[in-house]
Amino acid sequence: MSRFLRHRLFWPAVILAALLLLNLVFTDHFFSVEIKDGHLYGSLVDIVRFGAPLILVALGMTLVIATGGIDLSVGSVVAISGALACLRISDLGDQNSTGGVLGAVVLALALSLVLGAWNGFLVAGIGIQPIIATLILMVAGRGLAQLVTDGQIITVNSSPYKLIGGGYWLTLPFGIIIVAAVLALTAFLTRRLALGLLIESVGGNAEASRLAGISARGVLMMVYAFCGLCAGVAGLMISSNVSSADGNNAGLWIELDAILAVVIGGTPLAGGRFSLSGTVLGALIIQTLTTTIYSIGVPPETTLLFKALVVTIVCLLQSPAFREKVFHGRGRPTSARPAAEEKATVTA
Amino acid sequence: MTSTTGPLAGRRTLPRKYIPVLVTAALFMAMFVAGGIRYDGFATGQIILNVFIDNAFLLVVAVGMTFVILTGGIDLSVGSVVALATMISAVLLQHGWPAYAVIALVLAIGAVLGLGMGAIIHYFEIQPFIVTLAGMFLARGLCYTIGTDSISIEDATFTAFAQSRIELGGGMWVSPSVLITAVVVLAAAYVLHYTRLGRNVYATGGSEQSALLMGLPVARTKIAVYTISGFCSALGGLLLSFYMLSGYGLHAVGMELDAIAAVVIGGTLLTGGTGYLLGTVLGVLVLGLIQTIISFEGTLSSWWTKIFIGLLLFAFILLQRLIGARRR
Amino acid sequence: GCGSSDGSGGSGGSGDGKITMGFAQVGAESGWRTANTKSVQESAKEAGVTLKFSDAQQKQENQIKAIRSYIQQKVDVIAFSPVVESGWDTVLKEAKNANIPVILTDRSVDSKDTSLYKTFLGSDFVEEGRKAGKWLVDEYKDGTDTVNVVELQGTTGSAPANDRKAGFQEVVSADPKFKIIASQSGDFTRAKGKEVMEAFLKSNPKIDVLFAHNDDMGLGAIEAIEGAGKVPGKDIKIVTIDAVHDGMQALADGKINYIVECSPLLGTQLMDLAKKVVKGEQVPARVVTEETAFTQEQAKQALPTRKY
Amino acid sequence: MAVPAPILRMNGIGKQFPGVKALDGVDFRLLPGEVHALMGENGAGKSTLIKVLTGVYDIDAGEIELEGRRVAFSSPLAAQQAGISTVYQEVNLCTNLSVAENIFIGREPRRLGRIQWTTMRRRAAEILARLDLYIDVSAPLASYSLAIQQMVAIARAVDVDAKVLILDEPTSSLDAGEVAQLFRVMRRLKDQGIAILFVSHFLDQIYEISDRMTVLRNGKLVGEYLTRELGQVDLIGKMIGRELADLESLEGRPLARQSAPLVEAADLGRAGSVRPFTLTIHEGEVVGLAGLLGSGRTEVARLLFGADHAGSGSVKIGGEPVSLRTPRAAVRRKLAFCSENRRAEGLIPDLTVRENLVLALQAARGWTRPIPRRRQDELADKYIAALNIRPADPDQLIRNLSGGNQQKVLLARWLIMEPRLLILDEPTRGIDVGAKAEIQRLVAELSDGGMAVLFISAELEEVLRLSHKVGVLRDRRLVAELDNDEGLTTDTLTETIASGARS
Ligand SMILES: Nc1ncnc2c1ncn2[C@@H]1O[C@H](COP(=O)(O)OP(=O)(O)OP(=O)(O)O)[C@@H](O)[C@H]1O
Ligand SMILES: Nc1ncnc2c1ncn2[C@@H]1O[C@H](COP(=O)(O)OP(=O)(O)OP(=O)(O)O)[C@@H](O)[C@H]1O
Ligand SMILES: [Mg+2]
Ligand SMILES: [Mg+2]
Repeated sequence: MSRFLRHRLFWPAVILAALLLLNLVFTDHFFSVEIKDGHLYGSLVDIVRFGAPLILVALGMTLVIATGGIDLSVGSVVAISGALACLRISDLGDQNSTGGVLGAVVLALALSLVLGAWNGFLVAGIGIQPIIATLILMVAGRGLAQLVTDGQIITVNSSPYKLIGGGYWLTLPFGIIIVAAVLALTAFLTRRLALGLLIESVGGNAEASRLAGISARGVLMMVYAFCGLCAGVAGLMISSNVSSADGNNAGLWIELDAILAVVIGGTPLAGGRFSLSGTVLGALIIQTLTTTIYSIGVPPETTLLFKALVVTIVCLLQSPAFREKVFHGRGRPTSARPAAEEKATVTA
Repeated sequence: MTSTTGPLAGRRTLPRKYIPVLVTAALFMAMFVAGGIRYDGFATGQIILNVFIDNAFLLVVAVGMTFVILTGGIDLSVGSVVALATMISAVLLQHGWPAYAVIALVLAIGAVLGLGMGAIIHYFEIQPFIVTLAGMFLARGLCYTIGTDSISIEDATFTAFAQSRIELGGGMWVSPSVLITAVVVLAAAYVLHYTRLGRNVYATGGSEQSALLMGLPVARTKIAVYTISGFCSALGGLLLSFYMLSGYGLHAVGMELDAIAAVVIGGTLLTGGTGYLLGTVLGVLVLGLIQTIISFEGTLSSWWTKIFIGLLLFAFILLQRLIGARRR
Repeated sequence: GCGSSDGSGGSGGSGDGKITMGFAQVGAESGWRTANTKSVQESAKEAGVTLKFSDAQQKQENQIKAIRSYIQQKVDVIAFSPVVESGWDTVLKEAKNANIPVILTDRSVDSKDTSLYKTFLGSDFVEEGRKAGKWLVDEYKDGTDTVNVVELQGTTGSAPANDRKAGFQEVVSADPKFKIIASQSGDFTRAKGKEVMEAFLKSNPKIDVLFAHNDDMGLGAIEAIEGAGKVPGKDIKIVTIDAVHDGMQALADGKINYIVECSPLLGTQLMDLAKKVVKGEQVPARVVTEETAFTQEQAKQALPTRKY
Repeated sequence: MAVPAPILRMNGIGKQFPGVKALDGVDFRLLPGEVHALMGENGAGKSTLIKVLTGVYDIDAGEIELEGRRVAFSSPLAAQQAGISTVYQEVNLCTNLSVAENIFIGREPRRLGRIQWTTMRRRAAEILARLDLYIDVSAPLASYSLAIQQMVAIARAVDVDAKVLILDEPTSSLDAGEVAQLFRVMRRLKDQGIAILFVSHFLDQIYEISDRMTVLRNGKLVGEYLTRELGQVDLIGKMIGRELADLESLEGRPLARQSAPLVEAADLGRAGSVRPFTLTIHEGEVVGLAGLLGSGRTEVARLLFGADHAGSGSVKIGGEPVSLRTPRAAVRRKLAFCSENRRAEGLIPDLTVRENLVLALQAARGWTRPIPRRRQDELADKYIAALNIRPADPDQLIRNLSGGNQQKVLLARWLIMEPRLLILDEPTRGIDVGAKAEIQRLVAELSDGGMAVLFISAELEEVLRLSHKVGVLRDRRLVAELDNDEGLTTDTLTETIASGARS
């Protein structure tokens, strides 16, 4: 039990639960999940469904942050990927042809991968600080997306494409299935295979890792490329959900939300240990927060105050130092290396 | 017996630590010259002064950010605090408050916000990113709560700040804001280089743990830098009010990124401990000059503008990196 | 206005009789805006005006910088769509001192000194909100039951969002049977519009009318409504603003009930005004763009000829 | 003899870390004008006691008195202000600042609040000169080797006006000359009535400098003794709780000259760091490197491993020319390099002992071929037992281990690689006597099994005991290569180092 209480994700989970309960007060049947037209339907489903792109982006971001980097360009990649796919599909003779849509999707994802690798190249190959390296693509990439869409919204009318972000499969929203698959893949690569160890090692101490024979370059390339790919998938999802590509606005500010999700999930921005489940939880908290704001009717002017409040509570509760100082008074052992000693003992 | 001075001493004669900043400065000049060759009416002193005039607020904000980044932290709240400062000024002036009282109050509010965030970051050991992000939401939220419309400032003092010109001779001029900014920059450079606070900032950024064990007042230093950053943001907000003569909740959206970018382009490491204020000044100038080049180019569509900014930034960083890096 | 004796206009190109115009656009934040930009660019080409264009990326300070640089470059006329109403006096004075006439497009500035600009060409956001409200009042003039309205606002704090909301409110609040039961920001985007609408649908069992500040949010909301198993345009009536092509299509398909037009195509009018202003001719202080509103029937007719 | 009143007294000190009781009812006192050695194995709790005393950690139990008054420092700053000056075990300086600043930061000479840089640099140079160190004090500390950093840390501590001076393993990478220099300074301070707490694993040094010692074992107090009354063997017995196996069993190493050359470096050099040198290492041979502080031993090792790019020269491994551009390439050729700077270049502090242990092996296998968990556990258990790593918990974060135990983990990281050439730069830094003997035996065993070793140590005895051949460096130049036969003693070696003569 106490082990459970001390788990790193205990407090974020509590916050999530509290937010959900808060909704119940304002919305009857908030927890009810029914099957409508053979689809799972309900507020909880919505949270996961709308949170899916954020989870994806945040998963990629987690790995980047674990290496001690950051990727600001994900929003632009989201926009580019959606724009390219929709452009290709709108050029198809038959927008409903599965093959054509598949081709467009593959093309968009390939481009996302390349864009991610480009970031990786700047960071690992040339040695530019990640925040600036990815800022370049953040700015230019938004321009590229607008170039692709010509600044307009490209609307498509394709049922196979619609499936990705707005469709259902075996009553489940397809987006959730994609997220589950990507999560499983990431977990497999990092936890079953040894990628996770190498990432954490590079993020923990890059020079020591180099001397231990790790090719930091390779790891970084891979991680940034993966992050690009995740953003690409998220971009497809977002654009498919509304059957249109909006180069101007798709993915705007998603990088901030993604980083926030990662940090709430307990991965330090300085790099090192990371937690995939924490990130998923973090993203769900953010999405639930958004939904809560809509459903309990916080006026748009105060939305941000509400967000500030919740984020503050989350991070205070999560901080061992805060809990100690407030709940136990002073006098418990504190450590020389702040904030890291106890909280990192259990890893997902 | 271990007198190994001889042949080694000569090896590190010229301060190699200044090389990145020098390279940045040289590249900036090169960019200016290139602009002068390409565009008519570009290669004038006033263009550089205009960059200062148009970016005075950003520079002040970036100065505060430099302190924070030097300790290895980050402050995402600056843009919102800037907006909040414009908003509070505008509203209070509208209610007939005297200008200088407003200025003092706004500066105090900024500093207190920074102080609060710094204290939370230090005492509760929470990552700066998340705390200042909450601060960003808070300040922006406060703006909207005050009002969603933009509010004009008609106060005489503010207008005077906004519209007076300080002639430098030869048809060149600067705004009072530039002078304020210059004072801020010089004061900050002095603090960083010649006071204990400044050196503690560098030490904390180099290694917080070591700084602690060396008996440095890490707590005070960390809280101080966020306070400074909050103060600078509020001052930046005032300068922005001078510049725009309006208060608006959507002012300075994303300015935190510009400020961080300016600091980092100036050669300061995001991990803390290395960098110079001069670098930050150059960083702001580079961003400003890119803007100027874009407007002189004048025919770029919206998206080509962005792509072009990206390309210029890329070229700049790449050259900076290739010329500046003679490490291992 | 132009051809001033101190030769300041010389290098700008007015010597060969060609007009140089500096146009400071807000940004490219929406399809509407891009269409606006295109219209200006194309009309400039047709009218033989040399256009210096800059994109401020939604930042007022960038717009001010751009205008400053136009002054520096000694263009013949400056046109811009202000990001916000306030805070233009300083730079406009500089333009005035440099003898460069200024035309405002799309929205006005709140400066007391109206001599700072020659004219203002654009739509009236408040009026658009009112038009939407009037349609609503009209539509329900027979009933007495409460009408539950939900509103999808534009980006919080942005001028169109503020004004459209105000205009709508003004008309609708006159009749107590209209109740705005939920109002959230959808950031003018389809994705957000859909997301917010889904939440509305879950937390409010009975929604009669949706008022969206632009077509895109309305289009997103339509998907949400369909997803909840309701029929947009019937179960929930929808009124939006803008009249972009996709919106008109939905209107013609019966999924939207009414669209208030807000036309981005003011390029031609702008060029005419610019020429007059540069020649020193008198122009009216306020030129309203030709705009209307569409019902479903009108949409079906208008759709085939619609450029945008 | 009348014992003066202790300046510092600690009673019943207890400190609990999650899962480890680091200190348990420890009493300790420090008299003015004495050098007091704190002794104990790796992980006995020495550093923890010091950190508890100086306010780095809160204490769980017990009390501290300074000059008869109860104190509880909330931070190292408070301890410093109360007159306790400390050099902590790992070099805790800011490598991004200049040497002068590292000595003076926090108490810079100022006028009207303005830091006097010139004065500061001048005084820093003077202070270092007193330790016989003549370096450019305006250069960033990072440009100097660990040993020099250690000297700077000492300089900082001894210059403070203090009543109590605490030195936690200050000599772990210093060689004889510097140690002598440090001892001179310590004696002077002691004569001024300053109380000095000294920690070291070099027993010779303890016996040379200390007046009294306190022995800890497993976080518990064993006892306090006058140095002259406790013999070495007894001391070791008290530290490890049993008799130590014969220390000198490695004497008389047979030369392995007839074996094939493994690594041949020809004119390998790098501008500004080492002059081109030629060195051949045979299979099964242990080559020692000797030289003064900053003579270039570490740089030779780094070049051989590809950690730095060589500017000139070539390397052959097994007769085949190779290009060692990265450590990765070197590891692929089955070279291994254990750096002297464990904190900056060795540890991944956030990872567990097990993960740190298998890191190099995993890197060599590539990320697609994870080491099965069972194999990891086997390896971890094996080396935890072999090197006596404590606590014996492979899932403990390595940052929570004591310095000596961290060092053992890093050594194990390379031992499991079964390399052909193992480069050890100060491998026994901070390791206690028992484990040191263990490691030396291991090295000898491995070399007998055919592995070549390049062994760098500030301790000449150790170099001599292990190596077949000793390379001597001076001013970044390999000046001599001496066979380790009967004629070679520490004295002849010191002489060669000093004179730079070629034999
Ligand atoms: N922050 C910490 N968290 C958990 N355990 C710790 C921590 N610091 C030290 N320990 C444990 O406390 C014990 C004492 O460590 P300490 O560093 O005091 O040993 P030491 O006597 O200095 O050893 P060495 O000679 O190797 O430096 C060790 O078992 C160590 O693992
Ligand atoms: N006396 C000195 N003067 C200037 N620089 C020095 C001096 N000593 C060392 N350095 C610097 O320290 C770095 C490390 O030197 P190196 O590691 O080769 O020395 P070493 O022989 O291993 O000695 P040790 O590790 O005992 O200090 C080099 O990069 C060199 O620049
Ligand atoms: Mg120790
Ligand atoms: Mg060395």
